[in-house]
Amino acid sequence: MFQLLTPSGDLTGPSPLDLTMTRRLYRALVFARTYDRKGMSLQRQGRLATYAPFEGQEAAQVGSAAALEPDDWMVATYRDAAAMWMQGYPLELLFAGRTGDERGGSPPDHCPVLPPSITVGGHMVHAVGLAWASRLLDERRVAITYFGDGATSEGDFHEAMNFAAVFSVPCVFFCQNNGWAISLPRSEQTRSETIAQKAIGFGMPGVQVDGNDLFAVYQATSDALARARSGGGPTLIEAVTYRVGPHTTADDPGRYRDPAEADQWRRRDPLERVRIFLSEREAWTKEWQDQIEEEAGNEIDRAVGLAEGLPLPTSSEMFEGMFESMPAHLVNQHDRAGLR
Amino acid sequence: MFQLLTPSGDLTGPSPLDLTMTRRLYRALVFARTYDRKGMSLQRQGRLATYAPFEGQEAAQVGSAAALEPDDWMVATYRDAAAMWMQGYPLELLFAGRTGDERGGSPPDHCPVLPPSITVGGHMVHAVGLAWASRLLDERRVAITYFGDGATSEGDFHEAMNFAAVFSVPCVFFCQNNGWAISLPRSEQTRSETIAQKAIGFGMPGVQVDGNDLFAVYQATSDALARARSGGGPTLIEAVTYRVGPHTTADDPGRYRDPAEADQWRRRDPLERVRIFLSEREAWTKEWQDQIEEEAGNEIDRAVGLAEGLPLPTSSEMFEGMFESMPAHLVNQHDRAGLR
Amino acid sequence: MAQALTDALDLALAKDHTVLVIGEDVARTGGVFRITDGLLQRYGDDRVIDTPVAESAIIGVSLGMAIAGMRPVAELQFMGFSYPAFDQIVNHVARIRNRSRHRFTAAMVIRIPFGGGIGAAEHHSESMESIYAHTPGLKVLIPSTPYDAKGLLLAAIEDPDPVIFCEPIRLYRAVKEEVPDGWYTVPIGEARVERSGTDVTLITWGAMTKETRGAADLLATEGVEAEVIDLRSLVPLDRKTLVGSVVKTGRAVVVHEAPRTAGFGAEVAAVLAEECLYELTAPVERVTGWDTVFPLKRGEHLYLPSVERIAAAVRRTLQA
Amino acid sequence: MAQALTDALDLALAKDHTVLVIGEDVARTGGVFRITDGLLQRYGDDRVIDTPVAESAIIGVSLGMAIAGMRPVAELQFMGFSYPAFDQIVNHVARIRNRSRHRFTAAMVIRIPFGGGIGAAEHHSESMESIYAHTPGLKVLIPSTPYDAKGLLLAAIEDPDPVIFCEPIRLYRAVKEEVPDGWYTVPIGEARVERSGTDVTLITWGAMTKETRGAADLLATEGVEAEVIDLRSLVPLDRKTLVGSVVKTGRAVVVHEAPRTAGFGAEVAAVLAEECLYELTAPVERVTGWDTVFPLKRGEHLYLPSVERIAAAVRRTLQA
Ligand SMILES: Cc1ncc(C[n+]2csc(CCOP(=O)(O)OP(=O)(O)O)c2C)c(N)n1
Ligand SMILES: Cc1ncc(C[n+]2csc(CCOP(=O)(O)OP(=O)(O)O)c2C)c(N)n1
Ligand SMILES: [Mg+2]
Ligand SMILES: [Mg+2]
Repeated sequence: MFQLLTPSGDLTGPSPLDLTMTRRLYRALVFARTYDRKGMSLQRQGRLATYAPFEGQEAAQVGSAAALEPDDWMVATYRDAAAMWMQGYPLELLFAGRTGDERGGSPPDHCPVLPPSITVGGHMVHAVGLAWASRLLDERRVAITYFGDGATSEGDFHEAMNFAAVFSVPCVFFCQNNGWAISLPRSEQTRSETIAQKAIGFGMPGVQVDGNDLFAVYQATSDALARARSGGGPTLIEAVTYRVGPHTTADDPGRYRDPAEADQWRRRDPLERVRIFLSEREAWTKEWQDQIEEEAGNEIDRAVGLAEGLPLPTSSEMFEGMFESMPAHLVNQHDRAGLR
Repeated sequence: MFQLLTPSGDLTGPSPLDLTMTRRLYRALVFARTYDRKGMSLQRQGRLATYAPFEGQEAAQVGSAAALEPDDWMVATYRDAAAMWMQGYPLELLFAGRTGDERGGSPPDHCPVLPPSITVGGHMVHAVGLAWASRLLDERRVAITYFGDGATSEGDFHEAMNFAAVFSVPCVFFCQNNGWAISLPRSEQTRSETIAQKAIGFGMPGVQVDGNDLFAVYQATSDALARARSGGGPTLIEAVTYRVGPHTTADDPGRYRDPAEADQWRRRDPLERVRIFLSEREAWTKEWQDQIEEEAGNEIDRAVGLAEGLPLPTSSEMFEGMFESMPAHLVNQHDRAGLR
Repeated sequence: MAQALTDALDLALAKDHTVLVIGEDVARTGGVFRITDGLLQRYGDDRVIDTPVAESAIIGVSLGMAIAGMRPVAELQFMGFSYPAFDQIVNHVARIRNRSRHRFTAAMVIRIPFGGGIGAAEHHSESMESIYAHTPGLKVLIPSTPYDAKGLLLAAIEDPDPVIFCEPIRLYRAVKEEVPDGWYTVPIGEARVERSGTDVTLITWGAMTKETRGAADLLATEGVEAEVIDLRSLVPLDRKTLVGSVVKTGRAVVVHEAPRTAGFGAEVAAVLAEECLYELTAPVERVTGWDTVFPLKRGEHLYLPSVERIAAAVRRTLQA
Repeated sequence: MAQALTDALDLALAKDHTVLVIGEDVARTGGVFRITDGLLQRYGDDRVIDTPVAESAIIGVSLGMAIAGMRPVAELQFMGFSYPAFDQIVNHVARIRNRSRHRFTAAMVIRIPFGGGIGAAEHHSESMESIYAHTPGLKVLIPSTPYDAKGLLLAAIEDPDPVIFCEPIRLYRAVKEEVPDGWYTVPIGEARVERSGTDVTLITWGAMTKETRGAADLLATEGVEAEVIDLRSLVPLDRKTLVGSVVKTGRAVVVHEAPRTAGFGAEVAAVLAEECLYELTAPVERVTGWDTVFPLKRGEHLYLPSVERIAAAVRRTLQA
């Protein structure tokens, strides 16, 4: 398993990031965690619909997304808010989506990120199509798709990987192996030792990295992106990490796993090792930590305010959402809806 | 690639079959080829619906099926008549199916063979279920499923392989890589060097054999069956062979491949090498060849006669076919159908 | 209703060793809705099986098991996740009997929680029962009471043919009712008269039975006696009860949550237009979900037929 | 009709560099029915693409391309093989616009040869158009003449939303007709009056237009003037033409090849029962395929609606 930064903050290889960049990304990690905890607490207060926390997976998302060009396509899931935010998806829209509002799925024009996929496995083929189109349109854009260990059991994962390899499209398959598919442990999802080795069956390079290691994730993703951009085709990256929280706020991990397991992984926290790395280099102080936490808090509160400030959706939006121009039967139904 | 008998009939390893058994299977190969050529000519005369020939693949089907126990389940495709016949599927029903008669899909009770799958890829999961049930019911039956190189592109192949491995069911995945999925060559279906290596992604053993080598196919299948029967789980076998004829009688290979390719493969004919092997051991004579060809011809003509002798299906059979007992709406429709 | 379904599964597992429960998260967690809660502990992981996330395999493998003599009760977590298994359901589960002319059969049940109203995420509020009703070879059952839930599920498990068993999510915990202990079945293909009346017939199924009953009660306060029919079984359809009631009342309103166009309400209206046109004194109204994607939490109220919408339709029908 | 479809694709590929053709065996062999014949040679393998056998990927990848600005015309070889792609079609193609509130769209066409009558193998004779008509977010078109085939396909390719384009296999080579060269479109959502009459309205689409027309001609010899309407577009549905005709004739018979229960004929009957009940002087008959699996070659005649069956239904309607 590829690793550059140990849980205790020691480098085992050359860091791909200078100190400034490392500080920038540490700040992003703090943002991500603040966002995630806010999501959990808002849901508990009934202000969000079901929420799927990603605590423990921040480095996998931030490290990989940091390696992207601003116009690279991203197709991710319900658990990838940090990656989406890194690629320009507005915080307030991420929250809006979680309140149960379609408008949360509509990022600004410059943001090349699809709304999060709720179905498991079905979205990877879309990334393959985006990547393929980029080549047909002579763009240099790469498409990256995020998915979990569980998603690799779906037939669509297989078809997406195969099309990507056969047509050699610029696509990066980024799997966050967080150990669980709801209640099913990784070991019972597939008998293959690693998820990375699934690439072999497609004649595609596959690499397994420490998903809690910001540097390793950044490095592996940069390499895959470079290969894709230079016409080298797709790559499968398995980022080994862990979902320390519940599957969603509706889930009770106590039913299927030993709390000790999560504690184990808390000791491999993706933020802490970067903090140690920075502080050992006089690039981290408690003051700065307090400052960025406060900034994150304010920024996130602002976003929550905007999301909650959205007026209730109207039936016009519902009917107009279906087609570019409303066919007669929808106009008709819209009228009836008016009279309830 | 595992091989025991070269195209020129030389052994490169110990034969898994004694002479008597080899003669029996050679006879089966001749039967298979006679059946296949009959199928082509009958279709050309308009006596069968579309026909999918398997010339060139006889050893793959006969050699693998010969290794089965009589009660082992078989789930195969439209191109696997020889394998199905080996496992007890009546010739007349194989023909009946090809005339376009549902009764061809209804083998006798003792025959553990499902009707041929027309959809590509969807049937492998059924074999996994049959194998799983065999374990749950404490039977020692193994399920073998036949499919082509093209079928490995379907998501259902992936899901079937994964379930088989995860639940370690007694199932053998037998892929006849005949080089083509209609007009798409193997090389453009997947970038993996072999199909056998696709097993790696499932933590399953995979083996590539010369599909035109009766002995190698028999050996590899026997090994896989033995492992499955002893609780060792599933195996993927890639039998490398070639479809020397068209995809079906509706297909024109001239549109997509060089005839020279087929000629190449005719020189690697699966029957000829066994014939040489036998004759070098005084176990083959022209007389015997004529005799078994005649027997095959007669047996097959008899079967064709039976198939063509079937009265036209009635609407009662059509309506009764849907459920164990006909619900009111079908009774009603059946009555109307009566009055046309 | 949840408890009644659990009872049914428990009884079936206890009675018949060929019955097994299979699906995503059905064992350890007892399913997203806890319908299979406790069964793993009682019957072991050979018969209560957590699978990888692969709906097509869940159904296709269950079919293989059924062919070999098992009686799988497969769960798909939400109707929106039944689509990856659509090919297996339509091309194989529904057809193996006919393809093999009774030699191989699919005595299996596919349980699918369906319908909206709980503010769930996209794909979690689908009502596409009519696509299964349109598929030859399937039976389609939809209980709306705990009593029917248990009795129909046991009937489905006993049935020699495949059954799509749609469970209204909104009713899992909404309706409480004492159900008999022990094994009993509700006959497949018989509608239930939820409320009898003489002025108009309201035909519905699933969670909408609640709103429809509500509308009937509201209308009663206006002196309108509506007959409410809960179909319970879309295939086979109980035309006798359906047509009989409309012949009596002369007016019909069909209510369902699914999108309007080609929803099962169309079939009901078509049956009435065929079989009792002359008895109809008013156009057959359909109160349905709109031909839009089911909205997310904040917009659900814009989509779901309400007591008021149903009552309004009935009033139009009565004035016609 | 085959040639008209090829013309349309040729024109579209020539006119718009974002248009591409993708599917199984569409390039080298020009497709099972040769509809894409010659396009590979003319436009190259970047725009006429043979894919591996994986329907879900064909549709899902096409959607990705469409989101990025391409206009894929995907071919699924037979309707029975569209089911593995059902999840992509229903959960993603039909929904991306709404999910992203117009930020991402799916301007793409899914061509699906459908229907029986050519003695094909199992799964090759399906008519499940109503499952797509029931899916919010899709348009469903079905041409029955070469002129409409070309004009509707070009309209579908121009359309900013996803179109399920169902091609009646039986008509590919059956009907010959000169079609205009060059680009023209047939407006989506307008039915076509195949034959005008005053005594009864026959509503149909696809290959059944042929038998229905045949029945109308037969009935003419008996002095019955039937109006024959070819819907051409199931979604959006041309209610005006439909209802207008039935208001005129007072009688309606719907004809389709698909299974009866919850087929699109039910929607047509339901619309009539809603919008012109009082003008109906006879029950709305449905002449359809039965609720059985489509039979293999030797049994096809048992299933397909025939001129005689249609005529008999009309006579019943007239006697009613
Ligand atoms: C097609 C489909 N099937 C089932 C589900 C229900 N479901 C939601 S998340 C999930 C587990 C996914 O696990 P994984 O891919 O590892 O992602 P994670 O949740 O761990 O991030 C399941 C089964 C779904 N959303 N879509
Ligand atoms: C689901 C599905 N998609 C497409 C088809 C059409 N089709 C029939 S055979 C075939 C190629 C299959 O190739 P392969 O698996 O290699 O088997 P072979 O025909 O070579 O024996 C295709 C695409 C089908 N029958 N089923
Ligand atoms: Mg996971
Ligand atoms: Mg092949």
